[in-house]
Amino acid sequence: MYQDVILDHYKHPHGRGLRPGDAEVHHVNPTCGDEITLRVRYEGSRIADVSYEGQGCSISQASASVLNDLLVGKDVEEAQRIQGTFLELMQSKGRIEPDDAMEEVLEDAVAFAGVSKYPARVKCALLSWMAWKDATAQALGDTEAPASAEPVERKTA
Amino acid sequence: MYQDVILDHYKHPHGRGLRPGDAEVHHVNPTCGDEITLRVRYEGSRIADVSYEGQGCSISQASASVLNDLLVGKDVEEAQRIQGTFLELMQSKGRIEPDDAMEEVLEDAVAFAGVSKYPARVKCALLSWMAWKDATAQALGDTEAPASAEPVERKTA
Amino acid sequence: MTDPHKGLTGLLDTEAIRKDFPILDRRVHDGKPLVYLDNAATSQTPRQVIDTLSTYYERYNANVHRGVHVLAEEATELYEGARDKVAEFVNAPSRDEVIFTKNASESLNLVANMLGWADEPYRVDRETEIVITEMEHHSNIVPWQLLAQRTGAKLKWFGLDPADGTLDLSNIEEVITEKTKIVSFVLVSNILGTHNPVEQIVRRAHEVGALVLIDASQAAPHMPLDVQALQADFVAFTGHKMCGPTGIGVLWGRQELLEDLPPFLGGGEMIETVSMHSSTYAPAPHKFEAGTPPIAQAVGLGAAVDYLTSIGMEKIAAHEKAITEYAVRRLMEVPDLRVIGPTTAEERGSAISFTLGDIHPHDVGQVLDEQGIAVRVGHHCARPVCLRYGIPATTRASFYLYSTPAEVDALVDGLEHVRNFFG
Amino acid sequence: MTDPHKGLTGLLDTEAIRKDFPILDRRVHDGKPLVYLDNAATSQTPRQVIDTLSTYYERYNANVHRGVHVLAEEATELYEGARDKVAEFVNAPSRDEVIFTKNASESLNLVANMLGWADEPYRVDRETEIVITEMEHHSNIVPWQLLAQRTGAKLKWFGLDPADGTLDLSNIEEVITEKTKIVSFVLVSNILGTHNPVEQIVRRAHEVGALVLIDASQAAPHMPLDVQALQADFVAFTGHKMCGPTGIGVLWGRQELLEDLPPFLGGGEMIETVSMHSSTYAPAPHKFEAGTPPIAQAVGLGAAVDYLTSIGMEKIAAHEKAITEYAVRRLMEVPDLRVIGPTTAEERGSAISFTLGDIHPHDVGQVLDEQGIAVRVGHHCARPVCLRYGIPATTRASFYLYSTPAEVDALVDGLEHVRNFFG
Ligand SMILES: Cc1ncc(COP(=O)(O)O)c(C=O)c1O
Ligand SMILES: Cc1ncc(COP(=O)(O)O)c(C=O)c1O
Repeated sequence: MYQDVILDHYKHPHGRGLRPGDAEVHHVNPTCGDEITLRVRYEGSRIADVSYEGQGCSISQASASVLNDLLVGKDVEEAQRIQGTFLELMQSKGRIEPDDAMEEVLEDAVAFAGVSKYPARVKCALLSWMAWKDATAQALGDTEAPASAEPVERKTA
Repeated sequence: MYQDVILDHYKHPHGRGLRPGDAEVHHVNPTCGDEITLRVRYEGSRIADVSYEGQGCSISQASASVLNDLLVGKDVEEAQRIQGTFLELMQSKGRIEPDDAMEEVLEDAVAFAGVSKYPARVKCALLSWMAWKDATAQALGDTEAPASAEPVERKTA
Repeated sequence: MTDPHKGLTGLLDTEAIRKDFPILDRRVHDGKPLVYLDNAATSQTPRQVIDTLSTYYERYNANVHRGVHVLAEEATELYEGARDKVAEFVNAPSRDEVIFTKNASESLNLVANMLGWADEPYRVDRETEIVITEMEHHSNIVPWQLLAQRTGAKLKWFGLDPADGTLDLSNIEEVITEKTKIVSFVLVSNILGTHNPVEQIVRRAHEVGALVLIDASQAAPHMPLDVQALQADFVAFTGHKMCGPTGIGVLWGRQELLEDLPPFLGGGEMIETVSMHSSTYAPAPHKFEAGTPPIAQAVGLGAAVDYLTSIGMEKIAAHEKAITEYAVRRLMEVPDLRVIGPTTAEERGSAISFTLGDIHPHDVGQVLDEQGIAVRVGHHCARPVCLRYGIPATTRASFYLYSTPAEVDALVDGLEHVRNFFG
Repeated sequence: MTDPHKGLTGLLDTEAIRKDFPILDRRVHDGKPLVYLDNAATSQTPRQVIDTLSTYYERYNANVHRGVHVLAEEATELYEGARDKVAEFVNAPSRDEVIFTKNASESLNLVANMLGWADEPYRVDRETEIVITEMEHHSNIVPWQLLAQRTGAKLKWFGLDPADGTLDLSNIEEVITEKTKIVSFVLVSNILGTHNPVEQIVRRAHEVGALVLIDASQAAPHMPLDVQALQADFVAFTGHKMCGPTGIGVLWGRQELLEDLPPFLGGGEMIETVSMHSSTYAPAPHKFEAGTPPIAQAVGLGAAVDYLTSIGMEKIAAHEKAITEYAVRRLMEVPDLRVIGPTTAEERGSAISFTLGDIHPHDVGQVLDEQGIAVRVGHHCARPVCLRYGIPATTRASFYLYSTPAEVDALVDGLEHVRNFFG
């Protein structure tokens, strides 16, 4: 399960650190204590930044790094499609062998296919993705209100 | 376990029926519903009568009949010794093979030796004996009060 | 000689089935073949289940959930796989609605306790009423008596008509009222064999907003069970009566309810996060499974469900119906024998209680046992039924998928012997 | 090369013992021998226990108590015989003080619930206090949180000194007061390994008239346990950690208390007489065993107790002490490894928690698993301990009578590999 790609992202995470955003969430995996604080910044419907801080296992940390790679710069609709595909892969219990089409969508994230065989670790891989989904709902829900210079800070435990 | 002696007592119980007494008790075996109402009448420390009514299995009914045979006419101390011996036999889990000495004390009651191998039935065999013990305690406790012509009626469930 | 079993249809191939049950080869009392007619108390265990248990301990044993090693993952998969099997067996809409307990009694107590600690609208308190019936097993009486005592709620019940062993529902509108929070009743009585009219009771209960708990302990082993068709809110049953191991029971409950209702036992596995100051709970079913669950026993129950399904619950029901019909008919021929409960094979389970003249059930059971015939005697944990019939106890013969007409004959012959013995 | 195991004394003949445990021959991940170091989660099951279970189902299976047929009598004798064995194993003054539950969690909840429903002087209510410790297993925290919430009682606890993993008892007089009704604490911690000072706590508790419940889940499997010497009022433990089956736990309680305290679960077996209006209860232990008990599992636990006794609890304790001493020493040599808990082998159990630099325990456990080494990672159902140490989780290796120094070596080598892998 520890593909080199995963270890690389773990050791050299992309986009780590908290930068200004439109919404912030804090997610915890209570069974193992993994934590992430994640902010999203939108420019219209385009993801301008996903920044994060957290602690946890290599899987949860690498997954956040991969997420940053994949989603920053994308339109929210496309990002949601990517998130959906990643979720499908992770819930496949090792039964999906990613094909070229999937690799096109998920890029480095296909390396997590092996993780889906380990039920105890799937939650780790999904932690940042669930946080991103939640932050996006908050950020885009808030665009109706006048845009504020300060990032909205919300916590979800 | 169904010795002829036991079946005889069951079919032709001795001393059955309620007659006047110094104390009356009602005992129930809650697990199988066996019931007995039993009266004792003392003349001084001598057991003048043990009378009873009840419903239950052959073992509990025969045991009451044997009790009546054995205890009526005896002094209370001797009766208690007999009761003690019977209790010992019934709690022996089939390990006591009654010898002549025991047979001298228990007479027909030695036929219950086989019952002691059946834990579920030991309580049946002891029902009347426990009722007698209880009634005796009441009757003799009451001798301090002026003797009354009416039997004392107490119920213990 | 005419074949007494002629005309019996729908019987299973018991010769083959009995080979799966090692205990049925046992001989008792100096070599008499065992005639096991105490299935309502507990069923026997097929080789398939015994082997599953052994294999579990020999190859997969580990504590479930959260482990990252192979054994823990395999044990978790087996345990959760058993949940899938049980969910399918009772046609549960979701596997998360299946809670493993230690027996049906725990399942029933679990509901009683959840309702005692629940918030509105489920809460049972001094303003509210609980409804049961007079033919319940003690395990569906005492938990409600305790709940009533402890909350001040009023305990009410449907009476029993001794004429035919059915519930008297004539006053259903007075028994189940706007105050009723829960109606808990047995699907098939373990003492009478009566199969109760679910639909009528459920309709009235839901009309007044009460929850319904069905005790299916004597149903799940013997007929297809469909919790959705029953329309109940909770269904309880027990593993050891359906070819499973001891130490495992099931509570099925509707998902929304399991989400809303508070936990019962606290401990490992049932939490989401714990601090010294407060804790939050895992989603159902885990919320109701505190501590290391009966893992091997759940896996064994899964194997039992596979076994029963491979034979077919419809076929098992048909087999038992044929045996029960035959048994009722033959028993009614025994002089002085009185069946306590319905005397038809329609709408009844395969447990048949009876009295035999004045002979006390203890004596009946003991003399049958001497002939190798195992029946149960007593009040069968349903003493109110005995009180209603004015009898101290009954003798009960109860059948299962491996029971044969020849065993019914052995019982009838045995009863003749009992009569002669005490005659 | 010098033998690294030289000087280890008191070791058992593990070569012989391991033959009793079929699972220890298992190979995982393409043929790697299993190194099972997750014994604090659950122990493995010897052939003797597995065979006892099979034999039970093949020859004796029946519902216990009140049956008049052979199987019912034999099953009852086996079940009650297991109670005798357990009573002797913990030196209980009376067999009637041994209650069979489904696991330690149920045992602990049972006490909490009894006290919640008890009359004076035992009753826990809003005027009273409950005392636990910060190193309890969730199963000895959540039941008391629930009881406190539901009764209004105040929950207090002894803190933990992270320096050496022991309880801070400096304020014992303020924590245990005249208001305290119950003090419940763990004898040996499952996460830290700490062996707690029973005498001091019991003395203070009894001084103020509080009851004492000891969670011996991690003690009963590993050392001679004498409930009389402990002087506690209740002692809880669990079968699956002591070579027994899953689905069985024990609560020992002092007879007078069991007589005085109210029942918890209601149902069959726990009653004396039932009418629709009210019921009376059987004497202990039956009062606390509602429904069909985990019969086969109790019998299996009896076989486990026989097995452990045949080896000798003193000897098992000595073996584990030697292994633990060696393991602590070897682990402390691993760079960046920090033992969470006592770092001596004196006064500690054989569960050793540690962190390894910044490497998350999930990763440690997973990479060890790939080498066939089964450890547990996480908060071990003792999250408050992790909070206190400011760590999300630990890796825990835990030993038993079949553990060998070579397995310790495998663990240490495995950890080296983990460090290189993530280094
Ligand atoms: C210290 C301690 N207490 C209680 C428990 C709970 O035991 P069980 O899960 O068998 O209920 C455990 C084990 O999980 C434990 O280690
Ligand atoms: C109708 C009914 N309900 C409940 C129970 C209780 O089941 P258990 O003893 O397995 O808890 C039984 C069996 O004893 C039963 O027959």
